[in-house]
Amino acid sequence: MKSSIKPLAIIIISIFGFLIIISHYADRSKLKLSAKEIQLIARSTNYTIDQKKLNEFQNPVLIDLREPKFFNIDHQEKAVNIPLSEILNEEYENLFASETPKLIQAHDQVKANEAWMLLTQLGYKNLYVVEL
Amino acid sequence: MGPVIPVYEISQELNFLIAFIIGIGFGFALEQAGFSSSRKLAGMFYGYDTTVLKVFFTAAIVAMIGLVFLNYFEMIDMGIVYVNEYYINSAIIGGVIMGVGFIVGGFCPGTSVCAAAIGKIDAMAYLGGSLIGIFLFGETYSWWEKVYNINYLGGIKLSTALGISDGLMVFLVIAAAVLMFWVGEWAEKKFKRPDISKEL
Amino acid sequence: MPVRQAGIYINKIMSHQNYITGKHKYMNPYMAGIILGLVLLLSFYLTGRGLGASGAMKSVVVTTVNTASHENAANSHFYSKYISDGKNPMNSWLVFQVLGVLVGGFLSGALSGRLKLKTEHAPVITKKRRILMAIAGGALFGFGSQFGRGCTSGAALSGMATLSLAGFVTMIAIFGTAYLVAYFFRKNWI
Amino acid sequence: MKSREIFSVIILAMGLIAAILPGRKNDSIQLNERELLQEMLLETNYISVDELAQLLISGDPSVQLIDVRPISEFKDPLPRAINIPIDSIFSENYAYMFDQNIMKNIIYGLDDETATQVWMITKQLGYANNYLLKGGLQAWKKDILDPQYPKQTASQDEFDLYQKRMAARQFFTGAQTLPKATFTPIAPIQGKKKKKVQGGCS
Repeated sequence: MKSSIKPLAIIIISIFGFLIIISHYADRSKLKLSAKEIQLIARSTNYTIDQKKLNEFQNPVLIDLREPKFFNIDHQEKAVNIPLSEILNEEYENLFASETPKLIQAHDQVKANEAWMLLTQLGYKNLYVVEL
Repeated sequence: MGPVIPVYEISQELNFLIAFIIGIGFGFALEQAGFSSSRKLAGMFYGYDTTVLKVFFTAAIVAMIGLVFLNYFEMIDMGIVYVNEYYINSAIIGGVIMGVGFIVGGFCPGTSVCAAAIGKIDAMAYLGGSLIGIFLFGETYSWWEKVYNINYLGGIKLSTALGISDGLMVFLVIAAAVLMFWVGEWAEKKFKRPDISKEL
Repeated sequence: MPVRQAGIYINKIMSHQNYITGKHKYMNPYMAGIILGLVLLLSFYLTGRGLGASGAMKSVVVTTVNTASHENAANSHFYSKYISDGKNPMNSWLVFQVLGVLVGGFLSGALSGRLKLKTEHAPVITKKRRILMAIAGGALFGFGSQFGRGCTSGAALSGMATLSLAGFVTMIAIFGTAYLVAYFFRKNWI
Repeated sequence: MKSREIFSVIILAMGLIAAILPGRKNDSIQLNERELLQEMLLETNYISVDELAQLLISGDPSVQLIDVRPISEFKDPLPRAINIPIDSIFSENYAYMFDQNIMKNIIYGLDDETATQVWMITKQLGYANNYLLKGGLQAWKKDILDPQYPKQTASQDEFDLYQKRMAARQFFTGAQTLPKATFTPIAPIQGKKKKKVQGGCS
């Protein structure tokens, strides 16, 4: 009996292992906060700041989430252009992870707020949304 | 992320096909373990054969550990996995009746299906009997309805009830099971019945 | 009796022939337990629910009652749960799973040479008594499984795997009672 | 060693690892960050006040407006809106409102901030049929209830839009002059929880 069991066990285990590996790589989420945690944080922090108070920050980075074509027509001095569709790109990771205050600006408030939520859930700190 | 079928909303037909395949695995494992023999099953209560104890607890432990690890590696959403709902009275009364049924009939529904598949006539009788039992319950349901539905605690976990983590609970269950395996093997020697064991 | 002759014929060709080893020994219980555990885990991973058996039998009963008298079934609080909005109770996950158990058990029996029509009982009791006891036990277990919302596989095994309190309680109730009353039924088994 | 002893040692070791592993919180997050970003970029997830006015005028019964302002600030809601304050979106009474597949939920607040938070949370939990009203109640008041007459130099489109907004304004302000007592938010419909698994022997 033993001889027939070994291949069977190997088949079952390998099918299972295959499933595990597939799902492991398919959707591993980098979101660090749960839905309830982000709700709490979003409620308790006041992340929206007025245009006039921009000067209160020391060496802020102004991040403009609009598409490049709008950015090129007109943008604020020293602003960095990171289109919303590219904010998860690796090249910006260092920027978001740095300690400097990061001020987010977008075409409309909805997009800026969403970007704040997403970046906060990824564990980045010192993010603010500029009120238009 | 698992569980695959509810999360990815897989079609009914594929769901049933998977049910069938899982059932084949279930039946195969039960039969190979010897659960198709009523005297082997009953042996557990007289100590001469503790296969049931070993298989039952090994299976539960493997699944338990597997679920803890799957959960840890974020491969399964334990919020979706079904946790049996606990109605204090009905679980205990039902369990007691099932216990008597187990020792009288020598099977439980799953093993009787498996035994009937290999031609055990007593298992077929048992299957017929359980249909009668379910019918009786259905017909007299109005008598039990109140007892059946009181003291509802919801899908509560033992670890939650004791206030410890799932992992620690799994460890405690394993420790208890290892102890039981040891007792089981000791009992098999003490209450040895070579005449029965040879027949099975 | 033709049935009896057919049975003898089947026994003649199927018994004492293991197509793998020529023996009919059971698997090592721990190994079988691991396989059963993996099947259970696979079931949780794929469907989010454990295994079960009595639910399929309930589907059979509900279907029978419904066919015999739809009105009766629709009025009963118990049956109406399973036939509301034109649902077919046979179209359930557990029914297909139990069909799989039949096939799986048969395959395993065939591979290990255990296909044989027989009634198992202790030498001191008669075959008729064993069959009657099996029916009585089945009826008790069927009744209890509905009362306790699941049998050994659905409530105790799957319930224990998810660490559910109901699973542990049901398991202790089943095996505890069985141990307590085992003495009175020892003649049936040893 | 006997096989049972080896087996016991192995399962005990596994159990020990399981006991030491930190338990993961069950947050039920369904989407990963890339999928979430995709949803954010999808324009069909948003609805403008003009589109909302159209929907309400056409009387689409599947539209469910959800006002996420705190109870203390809940006044002058949009027609047929129900109030689910952001702090109680996870409570038993309201959670199922977001996770259902019957109604089209349109989430709004006074401005974009709170509504966006709620919408992001429902999205990452994998709930379908939740939409965000752009601009919130402020935009609604400004554009629909008090539309500005366009400048003389404006294009034809802007005049058309103004026409439409004036028509909508008539519709909504006319409805609002009815006695207040007739306003009753519709009772929440129990949505089907699609992800709950049936189990055991039932």
